[in-house]
Amino acid sequence: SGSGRQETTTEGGGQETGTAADDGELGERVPTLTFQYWSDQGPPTVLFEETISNIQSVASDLGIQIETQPMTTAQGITAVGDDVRDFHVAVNSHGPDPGRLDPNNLLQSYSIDRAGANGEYNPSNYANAEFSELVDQQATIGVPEERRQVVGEAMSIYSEDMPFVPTIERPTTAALNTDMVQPIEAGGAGLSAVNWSALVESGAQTQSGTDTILANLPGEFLTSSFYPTVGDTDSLGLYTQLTHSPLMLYNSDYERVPVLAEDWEVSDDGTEVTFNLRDATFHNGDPVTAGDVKWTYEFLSEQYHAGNYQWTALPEELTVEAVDDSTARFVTPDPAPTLVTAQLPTFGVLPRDPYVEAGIEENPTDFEDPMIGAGPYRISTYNNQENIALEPHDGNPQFQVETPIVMQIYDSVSAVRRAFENGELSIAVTLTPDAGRQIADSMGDTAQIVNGAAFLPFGMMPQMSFAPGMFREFRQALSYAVDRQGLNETYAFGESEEVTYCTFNSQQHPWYDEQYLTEVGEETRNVEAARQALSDAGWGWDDQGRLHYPPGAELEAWPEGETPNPENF
Amino acid sequence: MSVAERVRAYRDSDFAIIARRTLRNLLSERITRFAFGVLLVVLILGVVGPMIAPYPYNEQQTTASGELMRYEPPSLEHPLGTNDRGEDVLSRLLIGARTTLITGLLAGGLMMTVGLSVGMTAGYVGGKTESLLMRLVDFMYGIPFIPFAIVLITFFGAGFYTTIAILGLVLWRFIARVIRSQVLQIKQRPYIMAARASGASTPWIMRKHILPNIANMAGLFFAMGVGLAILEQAGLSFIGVTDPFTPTWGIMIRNANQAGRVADAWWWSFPPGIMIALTVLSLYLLGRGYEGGGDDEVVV
Amino acid sequence: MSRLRYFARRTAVTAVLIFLVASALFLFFRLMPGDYTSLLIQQGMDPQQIEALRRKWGLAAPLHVQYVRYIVNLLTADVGQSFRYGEPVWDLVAPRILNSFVLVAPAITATYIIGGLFGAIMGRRRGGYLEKSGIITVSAFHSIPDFFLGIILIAVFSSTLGIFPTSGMLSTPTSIMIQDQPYWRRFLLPEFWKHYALPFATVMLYFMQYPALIMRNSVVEVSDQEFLHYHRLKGLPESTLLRKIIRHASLPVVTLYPISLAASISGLVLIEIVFNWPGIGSLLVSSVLARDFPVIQFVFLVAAVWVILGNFLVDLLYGVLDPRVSVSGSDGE
Amino acid sequence: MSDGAPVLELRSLEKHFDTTSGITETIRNRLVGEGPKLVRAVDDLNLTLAENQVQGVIGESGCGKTTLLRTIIGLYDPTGGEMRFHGRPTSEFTKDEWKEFRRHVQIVFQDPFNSLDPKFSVRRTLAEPLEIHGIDYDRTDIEEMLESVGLTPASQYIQQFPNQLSGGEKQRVAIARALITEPDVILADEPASMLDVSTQAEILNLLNELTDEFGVSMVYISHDLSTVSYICDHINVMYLGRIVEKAPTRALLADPKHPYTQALIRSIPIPDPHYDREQATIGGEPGDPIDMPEGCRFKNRCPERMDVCDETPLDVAPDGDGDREVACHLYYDHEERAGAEPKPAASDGGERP
Amino acid sequence: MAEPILEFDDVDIRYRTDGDDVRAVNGASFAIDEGDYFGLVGESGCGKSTIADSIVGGLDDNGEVVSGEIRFKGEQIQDYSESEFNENVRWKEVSVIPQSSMNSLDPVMKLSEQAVEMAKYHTDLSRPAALDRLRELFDVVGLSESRISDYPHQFSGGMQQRAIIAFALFLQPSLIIADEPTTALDVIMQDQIMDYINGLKDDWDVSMLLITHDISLVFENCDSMAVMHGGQIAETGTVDDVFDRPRHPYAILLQNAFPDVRFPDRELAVIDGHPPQLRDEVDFCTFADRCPWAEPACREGAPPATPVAGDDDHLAWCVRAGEMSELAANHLERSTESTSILEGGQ
Ligand SMILES: Nc1ncnc2c1ncn2[C@@H]1O[C@H](COP(=O)(O)OP(=O)(O)OP(=O)(O)O)[C@@H](O)[C@H]1O
Ligand SMILES: Nc1ncnc2c1ncn2[C@@H]1O[C@H](COP(=O)(O)OP(=O)(O)OP(=O)(O)O)[C@@H](O)[C@H]1O
Ligand SMILES: [Mg+2]
Ligand SMILES: [Mg+2]
Repeated sequence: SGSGRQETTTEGGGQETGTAADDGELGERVPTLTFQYWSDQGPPTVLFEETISNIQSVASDLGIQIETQPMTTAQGITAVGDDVRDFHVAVNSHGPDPGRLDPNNLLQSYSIDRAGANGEYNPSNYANAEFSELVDQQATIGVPEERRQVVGEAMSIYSEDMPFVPTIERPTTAALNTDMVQPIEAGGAGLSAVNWSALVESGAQTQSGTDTILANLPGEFLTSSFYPTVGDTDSLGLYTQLTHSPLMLYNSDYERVPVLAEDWEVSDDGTEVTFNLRDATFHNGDPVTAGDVKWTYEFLSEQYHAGNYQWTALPEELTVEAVDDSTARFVTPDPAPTLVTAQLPTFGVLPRDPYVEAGIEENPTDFEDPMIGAGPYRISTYNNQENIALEPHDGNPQFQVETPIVMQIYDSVSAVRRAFENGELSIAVTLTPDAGRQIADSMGDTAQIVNGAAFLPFGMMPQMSFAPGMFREFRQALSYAVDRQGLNETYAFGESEEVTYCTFNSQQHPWYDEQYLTEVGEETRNVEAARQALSDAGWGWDDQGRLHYPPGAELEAWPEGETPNPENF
Repeated sequence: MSVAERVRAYRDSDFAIIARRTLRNLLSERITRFAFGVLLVVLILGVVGPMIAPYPYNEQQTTASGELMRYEPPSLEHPLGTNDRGEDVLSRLLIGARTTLITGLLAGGLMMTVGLSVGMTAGYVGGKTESLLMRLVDFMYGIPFIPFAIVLITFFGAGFYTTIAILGLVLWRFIARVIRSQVLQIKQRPYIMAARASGASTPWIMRKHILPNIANMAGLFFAMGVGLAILEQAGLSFIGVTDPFTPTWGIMIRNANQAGRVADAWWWSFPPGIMIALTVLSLYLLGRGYEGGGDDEVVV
Repeated sequence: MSRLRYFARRTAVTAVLIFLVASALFLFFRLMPGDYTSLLIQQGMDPQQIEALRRKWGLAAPLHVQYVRYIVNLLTADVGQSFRYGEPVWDLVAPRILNSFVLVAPAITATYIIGGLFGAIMGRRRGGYLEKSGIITVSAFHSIPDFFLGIILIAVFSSTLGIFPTSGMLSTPTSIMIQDQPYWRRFLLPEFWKHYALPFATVMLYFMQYPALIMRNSVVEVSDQEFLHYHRLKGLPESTLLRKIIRHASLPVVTLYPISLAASISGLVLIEIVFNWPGIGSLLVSSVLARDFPVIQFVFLVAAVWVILGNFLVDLLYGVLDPRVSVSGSDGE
Repeated sequence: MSDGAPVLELRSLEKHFDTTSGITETIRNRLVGEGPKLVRAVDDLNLTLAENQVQGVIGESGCGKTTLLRTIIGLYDPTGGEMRFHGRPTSEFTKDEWKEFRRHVQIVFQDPFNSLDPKFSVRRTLAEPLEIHGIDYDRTDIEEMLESVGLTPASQYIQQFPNQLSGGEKQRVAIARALITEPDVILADEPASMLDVSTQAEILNLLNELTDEFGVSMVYISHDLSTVSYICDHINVMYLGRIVEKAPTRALLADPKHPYTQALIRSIPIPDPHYDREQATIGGEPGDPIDMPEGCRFKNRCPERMDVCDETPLDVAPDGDGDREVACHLYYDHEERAGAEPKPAASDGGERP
Repeated sequence: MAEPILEFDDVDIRYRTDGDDVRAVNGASFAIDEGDYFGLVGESGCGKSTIADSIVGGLDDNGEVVSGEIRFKGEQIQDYSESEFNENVRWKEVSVIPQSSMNSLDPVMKLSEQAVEMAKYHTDLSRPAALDRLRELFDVVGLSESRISDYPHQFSGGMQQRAIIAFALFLQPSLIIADEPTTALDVIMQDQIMDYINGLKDDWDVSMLLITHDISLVFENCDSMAVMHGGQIAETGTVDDVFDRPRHPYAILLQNAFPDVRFPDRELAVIDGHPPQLRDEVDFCTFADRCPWAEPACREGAPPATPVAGDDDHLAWCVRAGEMSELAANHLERSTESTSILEGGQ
């Protein structure tokens, strides 16, 4: 295992036997543990706090003391990136960016060359050379099955090493006022601001008497930086699913479905992907052609590498051939497996001419966006930072919608809930489970509560660059000590799922594969098992029941302020 | 000296006489008597609250069958009901009295210390020092408090005591202003001149003459400062940048709001809200103390 | 000193102060751990890309270079681009400021007028029941945390009674409808006023304390002044006397008004959040959390300048309203 | 203490305030070539205070009396001239000597209502100067002092705070405070003028007694000649920073030389309906200490103005009486003094607090 | 002598307070004859301003004339309402030169505006006419006409005082109440102001109530006078009467407490003690506690008015007024024994 390797490489053997506790010898005392969490995340923050309370309630049983360190997200990330060792465990989560529907992004995050004090974000400062090699490998495997295999192996190392202690799945909660909107069918993903697929799939319709769907949006989703210059991937959900259709798209079961493309074919070596386009028109009535596809993705790639568009992450040497009007072929010198799983499903096709006319090529970050796409909705009104009005567009080959939508920005969940209950909104998204519950209580049948799960779980990230997070047994103990069911109960009213396998992908994720994963805990807490894990590894407790390291344990995986040397791992 | 003598000596000292007189003045009005009463109760709660709390403040209450008792309305068992996590609200309110009080007193004390030092120095020393310090105060006034506090909190972390320090280190501005103008007035008084003419040094005059003469006003502003600190702390809690594991009253409101239950779980949000309002009101009323206690300066 | 020279001098001092504020803000925010790119890292952006971005945003340059650039830009009225939103800070901030102003200016103005009148009445009924209960009432409203006050009002008037909408400035369809029309058109809509009522009331109730109490003290003070007695002895009728009292007593209130207007910008953060008012306060808070330096710097600068100018204005106002104030004397006060 | 030398001697003492405000104005003055705007509050002032003597200084409001007093006590640094205490120039004083000096020179203020610290009981008020100077004392010292200023029984007053005392009592305490360090000189700034007549008499009588009993010298400042004449041996008439006439009290009252003194005396109302007072004939307002006229400062109001008044008058002793001097051209023998150039008024300097 | 223009007949004035009422004036009786200058002297707080205020209805809100009669030109005015005062008394008939001129002019109004305002409420003078009148009066009091539209703060204290005198004359009243018109001024300035005030007698045909604590001003400028102590009138009479034959102990001592520049060596009289607080019913002589000749009778009932030497115009409110010439003999002979040094030198 990863941590096992650490122990052998650090000299001063003895602790490997793990029997110290028996002869009553104790190592250094485990200090008060600092749990850091992001205090500015809204509903997730509530869960972070909940998680810490959850551990706190058994802290004395484990012989540890816990201190909390709320931090803003930016600060917390910086602290990890610089390997600042003033907290031991970070309680936070990976955001459900659409790009993460391919495992590459998160695998890369945990690779060894991002660990240590180099300003790069390896959330646990996880350092495992073997894992990192596999991560590098999978990124260029063109054959899907082969890649799946390598990813699986990497995940298995990761899972075994447990750099992440998962707790529960990230729930999504939305509500529809059934007096105003007809109920919808939603997949496992539910309905959320980053994932409107359920809405477009169902072709959501208003009830008679109302003619517009009113939905809320969190503040960051509606700024004048719209697609293609969007500020972060979160908001891409809005564009790709509603207004700017890509070639294919993840649906509300996190499966790829064709949109503008009929189908696609990946060459054996994975360097070519060929799309057959369907008949579709842009909002201005022009047909979607291979030329538009070529221009769109080559342009996005170019801009990304020029540092302008922050999110596109398309391969640098991407070329797109317009084989004919309805066939486009993506070519990369090396296999680029994430193209079809991560990037292309997130970026809609743009009509070349209107955008070139608008001056996007000369001035890619500051031009008058004509706001034309091929999505099922057309932007009819756009009020910067306030609201956006969408009208149905009937040229989309995949989704047929009929009702206009207006989305309004709301800053807090309570405000959304109040507005919803007050009849000011017909759809409320990004609710907390609690809010969903309240709406159900107060509105009964007139509200449809849509529960779903994002594809990433919540959890804790012990800092593995130093003790105690560097010891697997400690992480294991933490995993045993957390009461997943309790969390699910208090935070999600039982609407979520406990995650007992170590993974950064939850069951909803298209790449979730239990056969590679290690089960690291139980649904309810098991303090005994936690203590056992520690004492098995030579940890012990003094008279006052305070936890001590094994005698002579080395307490740093690498010195603070440095980066780990892959040779040592 | 025997204890009795010492007590008597103290009782006869100028300080004690003045303190008694001030107290009597304050107690002579019904409004301030009421304020005193409230504060006394809060103070007592702050001291004994944690001891009389019926449950541990962070214990999740469950029914006999092991079910979590969340959002229980008030009952005999839980006079103020339970919150989203099934914790006893009364117990948290009682614990909150102490933490809120500590926040207020420490932050108020800090404000007082900084405000007093700056105000006194500016007022007494005058000249360049004064304009420099007063520009600093202007500058402090130019700072929008809540956003700036968030900035500071990200510097120093959102600990309970850091928040207090930040409150104290930003909000002293109004005290400095008032104290300065007060000192400016006092320093013109002939008795200061007399002391100077007798050879008293600047520190002596500051300590023996100026300080005692602004003590009343300082005390009142301390009261207002405590109130202000409690309010602003609640505001910061509401935004969510303070340590939520220390259940101050502000945190309680914030949690209730975050759960979206301010109105329906009124037993959770209103008691801390009312306690804050009562405490702060009492402090304000006390701070207003005698007529025209410089209200116009207190724009924060 | 002539008024003109005084004015010039005050302007110079003000300009220097603003410059200092701008510098201090720059330094302060650059010392904050983390910048916006950290958020990008977490969200999966490539380290190389981040580097490129940092270079592009000038975050990679040494601090002093960044500083010089910042100041030069400021002088050329270039306040930069938001990192987070990638659009010019000014475009981002301007509509927000307008929205805040639409709420603050009338609310604070009304607060000062109504509070002032109420204070004047209290001052005239010195020692009476009205005065005592009045003081307690206005203080009580200032003792309830403003956000809590807002929440209570929402709970009562929106959630329970359903008289007013819970949040926002306009209902969404309406705001879409009038979006191409001039800004003032919304003032013609009854709906706007419905949205306006609760935040307005919150601001008013919360901030009523200052003008009311100051006016009261001021009226009490002015009523005791010799010249008033003299006016009375001269046989001026009661109504004229009252007008004079109010005129004199308003001085401190009037001069506090600009500062109050400016200071409330930060106080209103919470109220804006509670009512989902699309103002500057909520943008500022979220920008601080995201380390969107250009936005933070600019908004803080605006706030500071607003207060500084407010002070400046007060000084000038004082000179106009009260012929006694010698312009040279008020400097440094 | 050197014998023979007067307790206090002021020679050409000057205190000018620079009221130029700010850098801009200073620069402008430089450019235009104007000097700084000086308030010549005390200008070329001579005064000698012998042991056990009471010197009165009278003059209109704003003529510089208070400034003089503050300069003497060392609250202001003189801009020019010299001050000698027992023959020793104060400019040579070390820090310790200054402290010692302050013990020997004490002050009593005009406004009894503000000259006592409201937070100090009578005991502490009196103890303070002793503590500052590290002099041992006990309660009886303080009580004795209180009794000697007429606050009997002392034990009744010692615990009182100023707000429990009447104006006259306050002023007595202030006098006691001034006397408690056994000073050589007391500077009194109209200590009775804010009191009611009946109380005023009390204080005047007390000061009269005390100067005899304690053997202190006193500089007594006032604008009210009737009280000054009551307590002082000598009177100095001050006009716009200068002393324009000095003489023993009776001589001055009976035969004022300077037109200003004459006007001053003639303006005093007499409490006697049968007395027909000759009214003063001067008009106008006191001059402005910033823009003072060339030559005699009184010339614009002077009923006796002559051409020569554009020259600065020197002090002369009319009738050759060494005890009195007057600064007025009327009393020059101009021929004799022809050639004697008036001293140019010193300038420069600013406030050095 | 002419008819009295103003009469006080056994007037009691009280201020209501939270605690005990302040009985500021008790049983005050005096009369001012038409064309007379009448001086009112007494220590601070003895009720001088209260008397002045009661004539023009200017008592503070908590003050009230509780008994007795105040007659102005024969009209009883003690129960007048604000508007009756405005119509019948204030300014047209009685004007005031208030105690503190420095603070009495409205600081934010030009002097001309203040005059125009006065004209507006009491006359039908047009604005230019009002300004002309003000110019005229400025000339009378020795102020430059060009300065009528200055703000008060642009005037020195003496000039403000003169402006106020001009205001007092504005409507040619029949009585002017001058409440300590010169307290804040220097002697020379005081002398000039008193000179103006005195000059009015000849040119304007007014009566004057001159309130001061400086008895010499009264002696110099008034025809008759009253001495007050502790809310009671101690003695009234012509100034000569009071000076030559004071019969109230306070009047006697007060004169002796005054330093007289003519006699710098004279021993000043000291009046021990303080005036009483006037919180209880005043049925005693308020000077009794300070009086060297007090006897039990002084504390049993308010002292009656005793005519001095059978002169009904010279009254002393003292039970021992008749014996005073003997009792206070050494006080009464004071000024005669020494010679004035002013004359002595000349
Ligand atoms: N600190 C100062 N700065 C500038 N000018 C001053 C200062 N102190 C006094 N003066 C000016 O000096 C002149 C003399 O003032 P001073 O107070 O000595 O007069 P005074 O004779 O004591 O008057 P009064 O009788 O009113 O007390 C006045 O014109 C005054 O304005
Ligand atoms: N509004 C009031 N309420 C209560 N007491 C008052 C009020 N006004 C005056 N007094 C009291 O009435 C008494 C007489 O006051 P008044 O002003 O008439 O005195 P005065 O002789 O004019 O004194 P001074 O010489 O100080 O002007 C004083 O004891 C005073 O404290
Ligand atoms: Mg003076
Ligand atoms: Mg008076």
